[in-house]
Amino acid sequence: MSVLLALDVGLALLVFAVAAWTVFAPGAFAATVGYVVYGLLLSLVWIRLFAVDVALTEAAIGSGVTGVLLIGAAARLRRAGTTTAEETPSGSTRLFAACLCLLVSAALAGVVLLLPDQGPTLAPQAMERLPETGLGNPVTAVLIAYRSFDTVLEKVVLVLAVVGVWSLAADRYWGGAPGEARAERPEPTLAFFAQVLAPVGILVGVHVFWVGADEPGGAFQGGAILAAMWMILMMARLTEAPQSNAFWLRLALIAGPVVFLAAGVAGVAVAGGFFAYPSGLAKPIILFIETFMTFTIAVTLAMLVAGPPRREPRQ
Amino acid sequence: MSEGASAIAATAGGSLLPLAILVPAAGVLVSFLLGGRRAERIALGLMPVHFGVAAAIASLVWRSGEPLVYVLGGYFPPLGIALRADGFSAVMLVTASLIIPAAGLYARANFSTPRGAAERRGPLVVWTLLQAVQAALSLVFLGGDLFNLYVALELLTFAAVPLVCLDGRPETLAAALRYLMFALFGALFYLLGAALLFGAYGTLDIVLLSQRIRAEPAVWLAAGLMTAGLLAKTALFPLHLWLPPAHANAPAAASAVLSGLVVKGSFFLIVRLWFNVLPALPTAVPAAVLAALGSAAILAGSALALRQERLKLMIAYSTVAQIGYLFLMFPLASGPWAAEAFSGGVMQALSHAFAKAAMFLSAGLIAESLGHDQIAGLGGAGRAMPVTFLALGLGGLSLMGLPPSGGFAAKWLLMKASIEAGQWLWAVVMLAGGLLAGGYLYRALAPALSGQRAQLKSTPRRSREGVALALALAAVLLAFAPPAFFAFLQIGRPAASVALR
Amino acid sequence: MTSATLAGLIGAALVGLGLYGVIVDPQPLRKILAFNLIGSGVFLVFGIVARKGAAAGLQSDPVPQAMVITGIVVAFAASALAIALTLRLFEEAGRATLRSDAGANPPGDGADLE
Amino acid sequence: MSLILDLFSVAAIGAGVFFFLAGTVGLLRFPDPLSRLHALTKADNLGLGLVVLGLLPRAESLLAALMLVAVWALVQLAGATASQLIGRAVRRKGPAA
Repeated sequence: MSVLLALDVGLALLVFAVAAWTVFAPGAFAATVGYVVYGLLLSLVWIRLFAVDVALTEAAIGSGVTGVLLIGAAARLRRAGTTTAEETPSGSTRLFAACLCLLVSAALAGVVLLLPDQGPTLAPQAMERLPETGLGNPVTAVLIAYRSFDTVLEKVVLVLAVVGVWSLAADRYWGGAPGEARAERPEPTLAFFAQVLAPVGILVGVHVFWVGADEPGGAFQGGAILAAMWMILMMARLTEAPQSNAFWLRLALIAGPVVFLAAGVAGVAVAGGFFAYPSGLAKPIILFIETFMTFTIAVTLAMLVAGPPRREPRQ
Repeated sequence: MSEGASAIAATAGGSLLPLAILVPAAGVLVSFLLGGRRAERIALGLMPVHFGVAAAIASLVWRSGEPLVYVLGGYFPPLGIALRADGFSAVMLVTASLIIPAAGLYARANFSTPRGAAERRGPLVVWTLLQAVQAALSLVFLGGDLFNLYVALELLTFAAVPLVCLDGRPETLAAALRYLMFALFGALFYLLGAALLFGAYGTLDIVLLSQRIRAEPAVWLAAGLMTAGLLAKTALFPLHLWLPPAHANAPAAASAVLSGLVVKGSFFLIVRLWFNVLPALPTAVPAAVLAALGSAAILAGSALALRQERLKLMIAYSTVAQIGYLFLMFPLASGPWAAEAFSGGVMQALSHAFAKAAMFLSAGLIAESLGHDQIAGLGGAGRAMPVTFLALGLGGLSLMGLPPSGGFAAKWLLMKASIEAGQWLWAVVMLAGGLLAGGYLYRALAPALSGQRAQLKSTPRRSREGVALALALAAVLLAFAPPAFFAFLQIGRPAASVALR
Repeated sequence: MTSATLAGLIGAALVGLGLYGVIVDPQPLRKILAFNLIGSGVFLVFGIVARKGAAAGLQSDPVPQAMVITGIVVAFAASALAIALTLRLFEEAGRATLRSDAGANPPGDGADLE
Repeated sequence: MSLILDLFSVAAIGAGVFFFLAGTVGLLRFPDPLSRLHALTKADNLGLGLVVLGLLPRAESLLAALMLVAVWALVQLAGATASQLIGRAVRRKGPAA
């Protein structure tokens, strides 16, 4: 036990040190790389909290996909040399901010220490109603059944994020594909890598989604892995980014929430209420919804990383 | 526990509540899929449906005299999520379902797609996001679970931010980015508070929390964090810096929705938090702090509005001031005058929503017709476009708090409550704010109504002037709200039920 | 001191650290990183709450876990929008700062009183 | 039998950790990108390989063992690709970077 505690303390210090690096590192690019490392360490913390579903999500989305997004942006800003000549706040502002932040952290730490060892919990109720859903993983049950309203609206948030990112395109590029058209030949090493990795990765992504019904995993984690595979294929130039006015792309971006919404409304007819599942059929319906959600999450994450359209649309 | 059970159990007609959220949400998705001309058709077609649902909800609340409740999926709180509509939420819902279609009708002139034309950026973004604002606000007004309300806050952010920088100029991009940062800060601090409450009580359902909450450190910290976060999103002084550039640079239809409705969303949640979640806390000190910040907002916002050169910026700074009035209801929330103060605060939210929407739409028409919105260059414009300036002036009545206007009713109720409570300071601040508002409105309107008839680049369309005028008239008509309306606002107000018991 | 409490304390520290970065660092990209630090700190507070709710044969309460998963996805979407805004701002203005003079007025109209 | 397997695990994982440590020291101390890469690939190939080897006898099922090997193989693939790409970038920009 004490060995584990020592490891925990070490992990905690490491997480804090890397987090401090992302705030205080001299260059923006170095800070961004630090953030990706931080995300990976954080997923270890989540394992230590026995929250494997969260650990997978943190590694896949919090560190992985977010990391690609941030590093891409940092590289573009660095190439353009914006990190110089930024005005920094005065010493007194910094001191004031530091005091404020210390106060917030201290208050929060105090409250955290006051939390009882056995806190209030919804775990028994979640387990009690688990058989109705036919699922084995209670976290998936919360996401898709008990609190499905959160999840479906969060899917709408993702669609809005795509609209928001695309809204930053120049007018002449509207409907076009994201990413600049590059003349240079694709990197052969990267192409080889993508060709080998993509089939394996797609298999893993589908697997993670599929086992999510009963074990750690699910639509978010599987979808993020699938998104990564598509991003690698696009980076290797084995496939082109799609046009933002393509009907199939729009359909892919909304399929998950639309199917989820439709199933929720159908619940009124077949199960007596919005977002209710008919008894006995819950699991097949949930898996049907999750299939579309995984697909939509994969496409959405990749499109959010790709950014606004930057090429004129082909007609 | 029986009291809690009855507050959670679904009520007849409750299934309208999810519809108020799902109709615009489905509209967002389908508009995005079909795009182009059809996005506009869907948005404008669904808005009357949403109004119908909102009106039905309001009438059900009115007839039953009790909050409407719906439990999603048959999973009762604390495990699942409930939606609730009381008098306040029903009124806000109806207001949103009136103002957003008005902004939509106004926006048609700028953002319609001709038959057979290719999809353009502006129209698609505007028509999907207007519906998104509607879905988000409906959820804010109806949500009964603090985490579900976090999702609502994020929906609101993602719907509102891209509207700010639609024209893509650097200054609007910077304004949008700053707005996004304040909104993210707000949402994260709100979520942190929710985490602490869940840790302490094992639920985020508002009714269940209100029964369990006691004054202890975790609750105080949670309340502080959530309030700070929501204040940043509401742009209460001194967290108001993001608002004027964001609201003043958006397209007029979007400004109307942002200034009239979106800031009310997070204000609504502050009211929910202190009145419905935390009634067990002794609130004298936090309420005094909120009201003090509100007073500072009234004075500083009005003073800054006086010094603006541009009409839209002046209107945006006046939003900073008018938000301040909303917070004067907090120190007056207990005692025999509590109902008056609550009605006053709600009335201020409603009348400002209509008045400010009317003013931003008018300002948009003025800017389009003159080619600029410099206050110094407004001379004689009032003669050239009288209806537009009538809408602007009638909206201004509410801001000043002059009769007859909803703003007058609101400020009268608040002032009466503060005098009855012996808290004179707030009454003095309100008077000063009214005078300052008179000052900045006079500065804009006086030259416009005098001098030579100005030369217009284009005359505004009758229908668009009509929309602005209708909104301004709604703000005026609120002054004639019957007593029954104020009784309606009290339905489901926790302090009211405590007092009755 | 359990590993859960330790994670909660790290969460508290991360919130403060991130808040400092958000307030002090002038570059939007660094602010976005700092926001993500605050976010993960908040999620860790949910994490300790979940861990302390271990019951019914589960090592961790599934409800707050699900909330964290939702939160991580929303945080990613927010980062994506913020990054897109930053890059576009940089393209248009040749710089990516949030100086207040980048605020309200069109050129030649200098009465912004922030 | 189990003692021998335990000893084998300890020895293999210990050796793996040593290679990781050596690789990290190399990453921090070596002067230019190419030699740093050289140090890193040792950690990836040998270090992870030995750790996986040490864990194999403890795998609960054949599938778990196969997954462990797959993890090692994927890291090999990613490491080799990343080294190639970094190497090329260094050559394009010159070793000073």
